Amino acid sequence: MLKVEDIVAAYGPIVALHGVSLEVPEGSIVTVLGANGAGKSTTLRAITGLLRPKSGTIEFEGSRIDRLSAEEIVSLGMSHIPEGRQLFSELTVLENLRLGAYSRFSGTDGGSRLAQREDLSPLGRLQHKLFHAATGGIRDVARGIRGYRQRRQDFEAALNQVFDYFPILAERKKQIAGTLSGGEQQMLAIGRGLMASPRLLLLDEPSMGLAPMVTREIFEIIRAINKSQGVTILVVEQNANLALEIAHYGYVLETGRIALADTSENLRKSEAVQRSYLGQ
Amino acid sequence: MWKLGKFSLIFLSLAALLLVLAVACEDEEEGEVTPAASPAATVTETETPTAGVSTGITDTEIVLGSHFAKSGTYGAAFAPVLAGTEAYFRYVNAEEGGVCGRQIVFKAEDDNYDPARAVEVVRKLIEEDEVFAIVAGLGTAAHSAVWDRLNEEGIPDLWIMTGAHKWAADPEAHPWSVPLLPDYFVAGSITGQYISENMPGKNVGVIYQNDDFGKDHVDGLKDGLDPDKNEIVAEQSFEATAVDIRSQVTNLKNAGADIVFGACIPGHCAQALKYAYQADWDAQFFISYVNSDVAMFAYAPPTAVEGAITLQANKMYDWTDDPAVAEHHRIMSEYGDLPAGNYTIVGHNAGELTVMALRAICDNLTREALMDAVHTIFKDYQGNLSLPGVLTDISETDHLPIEQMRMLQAKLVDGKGKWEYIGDIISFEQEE
Amino acid sequence: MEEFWQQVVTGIATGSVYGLLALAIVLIYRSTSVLNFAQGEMAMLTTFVAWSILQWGEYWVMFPLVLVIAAGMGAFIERVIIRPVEGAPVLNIIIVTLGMFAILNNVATWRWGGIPKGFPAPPEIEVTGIRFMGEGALDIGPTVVSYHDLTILVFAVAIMVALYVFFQYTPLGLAMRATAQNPVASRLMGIRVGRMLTVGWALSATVGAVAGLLIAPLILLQPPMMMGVLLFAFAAAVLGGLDSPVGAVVGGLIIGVSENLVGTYTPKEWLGPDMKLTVTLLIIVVVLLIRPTGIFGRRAMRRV
Amino acid sequence: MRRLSPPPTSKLVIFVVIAFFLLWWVPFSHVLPEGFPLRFGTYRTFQGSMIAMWAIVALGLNILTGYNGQISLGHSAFVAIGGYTAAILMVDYGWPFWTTIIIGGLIAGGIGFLIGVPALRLTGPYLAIATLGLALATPQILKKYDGLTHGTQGINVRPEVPASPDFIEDWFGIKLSNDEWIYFLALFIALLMLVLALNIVRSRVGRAFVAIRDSEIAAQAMGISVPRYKIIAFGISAFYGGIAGGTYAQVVGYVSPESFNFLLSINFLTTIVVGGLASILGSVLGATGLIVVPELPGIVSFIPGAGLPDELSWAFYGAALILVMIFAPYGLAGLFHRLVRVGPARVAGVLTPVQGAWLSWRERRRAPPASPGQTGAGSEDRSSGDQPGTE
Repeated sequence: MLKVEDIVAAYGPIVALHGVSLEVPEGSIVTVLGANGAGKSTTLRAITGLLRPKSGTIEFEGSRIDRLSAEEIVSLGMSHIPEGRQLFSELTVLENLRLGAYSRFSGTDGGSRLAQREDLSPLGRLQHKLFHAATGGIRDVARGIRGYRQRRQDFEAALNQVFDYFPILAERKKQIAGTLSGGEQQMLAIGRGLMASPRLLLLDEPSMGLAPMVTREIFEIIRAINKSQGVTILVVEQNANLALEIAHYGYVLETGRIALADTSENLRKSEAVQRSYLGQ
Repeated sequence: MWKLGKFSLIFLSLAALLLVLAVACEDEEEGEVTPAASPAATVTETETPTAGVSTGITDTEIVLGSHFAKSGTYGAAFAPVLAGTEAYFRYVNAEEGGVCGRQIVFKAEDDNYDPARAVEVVRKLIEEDEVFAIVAGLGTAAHSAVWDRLNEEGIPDLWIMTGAHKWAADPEAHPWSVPLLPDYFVAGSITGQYISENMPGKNVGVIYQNDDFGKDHVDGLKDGLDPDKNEIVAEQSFEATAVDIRSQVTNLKNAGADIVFGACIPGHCAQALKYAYQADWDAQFFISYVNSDVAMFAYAPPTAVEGAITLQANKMYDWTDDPAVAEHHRIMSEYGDLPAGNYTIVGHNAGELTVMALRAICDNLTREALMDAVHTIFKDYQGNLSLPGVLTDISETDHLPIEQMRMLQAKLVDGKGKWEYIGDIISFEQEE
Repeated sequence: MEEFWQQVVTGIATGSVYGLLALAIVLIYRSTSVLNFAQGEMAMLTTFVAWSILQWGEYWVMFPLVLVIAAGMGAFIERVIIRPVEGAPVLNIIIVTLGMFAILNNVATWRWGGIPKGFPAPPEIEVTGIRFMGEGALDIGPTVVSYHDLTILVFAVAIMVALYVFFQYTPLGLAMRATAQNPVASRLMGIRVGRMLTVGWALSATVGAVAGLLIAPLILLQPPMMMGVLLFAFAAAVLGGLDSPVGAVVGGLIIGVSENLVGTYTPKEWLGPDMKLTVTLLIIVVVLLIRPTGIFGRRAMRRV
Repeated sequence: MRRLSPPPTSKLVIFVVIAFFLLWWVPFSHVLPEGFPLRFGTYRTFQGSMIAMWAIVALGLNILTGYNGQISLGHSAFVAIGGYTAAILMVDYGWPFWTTIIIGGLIAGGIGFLIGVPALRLTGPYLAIATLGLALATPQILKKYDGLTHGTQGINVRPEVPASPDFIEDWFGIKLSNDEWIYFLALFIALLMLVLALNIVRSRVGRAFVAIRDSEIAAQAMGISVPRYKIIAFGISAFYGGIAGGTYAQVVGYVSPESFNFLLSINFLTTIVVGGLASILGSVLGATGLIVVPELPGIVSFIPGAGLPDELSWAFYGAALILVMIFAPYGLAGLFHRLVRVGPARVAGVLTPVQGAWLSWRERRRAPPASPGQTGAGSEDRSSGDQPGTE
């Protein structure tokens, strides 16, 4: 489903990824382990286009996405739940969830745009872009009127599902997100990610700053999401124990390079992993 | 805490050194290069009678300068004054072959109404462009910052384009400065006289802009009003940047004013007139002479302006039957950057008086001679563009050029507004 | 008492003028956290454009046309001038808006000249016997209110309500609020952050254009016309809370009314109308000391 | 996380730049032969004095805004206080000019301290507008209490401005003109204030200012009393404004309510941002730029076809502001720093300022957008690039 090949990424002069490759098969949970600063978050940022890789390719469901913008990439069916959650802390819980479903409302049509962009000449692409810009608003309105009821139903369904996973969010609907507890914020972040009904969910350190009990709860839910809905999940973690428990495959990232790649069972047995990440 | 470091000490000593160095250099060039470096030098220069020709005069040119607000926030409203003067000089150059066989070069520098910038540009005009005289400098604050300098250096400072009372108040201290606009104080005083003569017993309410324009007007009004005949029942001020002055108008109404004296510019005056009309308040409005323009009827509905009284010393630009005004229209359309208006007439007038004074001294083009001419030829002079009977009067002891004005009232003719004379010319009485 | 109500009513009329432009300021502040010093000049320029259109067109033909032009101008300014400094420190962007102030003011002077022009109020409309807009005034007990004042107040309140609904209940409004708060997370939601900023500027310019069209009949159309209004609009926006449309209008009304009351009821010898601006500003500062982010402003989150 | 770690512009560099400007502006540039490019007319003496005056304000405002992070749009008020104090004391009471400047500075500084207290509660745009209120109220107050301030007529200081003292004549045998004498006076004051500013920003106090700007919470954790230092910053800054006002009174020779309107405040802010925030060098460059830029259209007009209509000079100024902000986000000082860093040889030959600006622009376009939560990553390279930093 997702195929990352040999990407190099840098913040200005500082190279953070020296050619990372990984693969996420459809329906699986894949985890990327690594110490602080190993490049885990950078990998996710590169995948969702927040950071443009200097070289290498990224394919999502068979098409190249490494030259697209973040907005386009996420509307292809990928949700990125970033490090530190990045909630809209001054908005309410419900507003955060509405924003999660924004791509449904805005009708950002990433797919068609993507398909047409590749085969056009630069000039043609420019024309295409101008045409889009000029007609986008009108089309949005037209589509908005046509599909309103359908999308409304989709939205309600997604919302109910999120509330099923996280009943606490339903209770706190009207509360300002910044006032939630850490665990609730993480739940909201995941819930917000789910509102777009993604096929691929990218999770960045869901355990960060949470109590062990809460962390375990959240990981159970992640597993449930994968199982019951078939959402593919790529989770980046420092807590290797938990991550390997729920994941099918795992990668170990060290200073911007993939050091190990195997099934999670094998990784759990691997001495190197036990020594450095499982604390045994 | 703040100990002076090594570098700081070097700094200071170098600064001192520079001072010394500069002074030393000054010594060398004093004699040879600059004639205009110090006031003393300038004065000696003008005094040396090199065939009666002065700084700013060459065989082919007479260079005049002006400081003006051309761009900037408040600048543009008075641009027509400058356009009038420029157009007149161009006309003289083109159709009359200039003055004294020389072309007039008129350099107007933008000072943005800022006193500091005014000093800067006037210095530039004096020292770099070496102008013969400053003509039509605009803005009270801006000109206040430069007129002492002009008087110290003995540079004619003609036709100052603001009506502040101080320009003409002390001709001995400022012998080189002569204003041209009707003095705000004089205009206020004349209005006061008119009120006391024609409407005794009525209460006067005053609304004024909170600056020298407004305050000089109010002081003038108090000078002209006869306290036995009319009482001032309320004074209300507003800032030049005020958005809405209706609150102040309401206060005048509540104070029982029958007459409103408005020292305001068109925007605010129009607002006041409109509001009084809407509120059915039939007070008699007297508004400052800067409003005596047909444009007033476009700013407020003619029915609202009707009856308001203003005053004028110059002919108005829409009196195109008058040959002088018609000529002005021709000059503006052929040589001017802006269409004719009351302000361009003022500018034209300044140009015309300058040219007259220059023509009188062709054989002796010096600054002193120019001032002598200004002091002698404009004694009871009837200007082409002044109202008939309004005489310009300037002498060594009297720098107040305009001491007579005539009242105008807004009349409605076929639904259109029109300013018409009422009464006779009224003279400002210096001491009562 | 009659005098008091007169002053309050005139104050409300003036205050809605401030509130109208303050709404435009709030719109840009919400999307870019920038005080737009060119807001008044943008409104002034569109009003001049309106004046030119009025030379050959009807008022109600001109009105929507000018709004569209204004939106285009706002979007253009964001794209061409603001976009290159996006992400720069706020002070830098403020300086850019000051630069725009100079350019717009100067261009208007150069193109249309500095002599004031009269500008018409929206013409009269009658709906089911009730009269809206137009010239003339309405007697209301102690004082009169001109139809034009009512128009301004109605427009200010209507725009305020519309903006409130827009921000609170529409996806686009929500997306704009999100963008202002957290651009990165917004991108992860699929929100085109750049487009949101463009929309914010376009909207703001449109509201500003309405303000210009309605203010010009009151104070004449001329390049410096918005200077005074802008300063009071800033004060109104700050008093109400810079991110609140409701605050903008309420702030404007409070300033308008308190200005008049200060001018009328303080001792004339040492305060009075001469000092009404000063006292009003002092009141604003006192309010801010009690509520540092304005009356309706959200308490700023402290960034560590 | 915006740590300003690049090497501060060395004192030597600051000195060289300032010395250059001094030499450029001193009144004897007209000794140079006719037609020499840097030959200036004597009226530049006055401009030099104005630059000195502007530099003083800019130094003070930069301490407040650049180093301490508090925005003030009210500095015209402090300049007015200094200017009026000097003018009133000289004209009405006949005090010697130098005492009036110092007293003006002290009074303005005292009022600055007082205003610093309520300013503690306000931040960002709220502080900016509240201080703008101060600037708006000042002319009104000056007009209202005319018994003291002479009201709308203003005060003419020029007759009281001292002429070149005798000792110069005794020592060098020449007499400076008034303007030249005032120029050296203003320059001397400006240099004193510059040295003072350098020492302030490099002292413990200056470091506390910067720590508070970067993070109040972190500063508090380090044991810095945030309120105290914020008030001190306001006081110092206002003191600079007052001194500049006293200088203004001498240089321009006239003070009036209209001389100190709020536009002046806005220009002050522009000066420091265009010159370079948190940069002593930037304050001086900004002050120079402010005086010189309005003349550029005139200078350009010598080139045939490049002339700009006079009426558009303000638009030109606006465009210049915008371009500086786009191409040199850290101001002229940042640009200067970048050029110096690249190496004098390349500066002289290959790398023109335009190229430098282009490079900085391109670099910025490439960097990912900075965001509140992520400033560490995307903007790191920029802040180490041409940020002048604390010096």
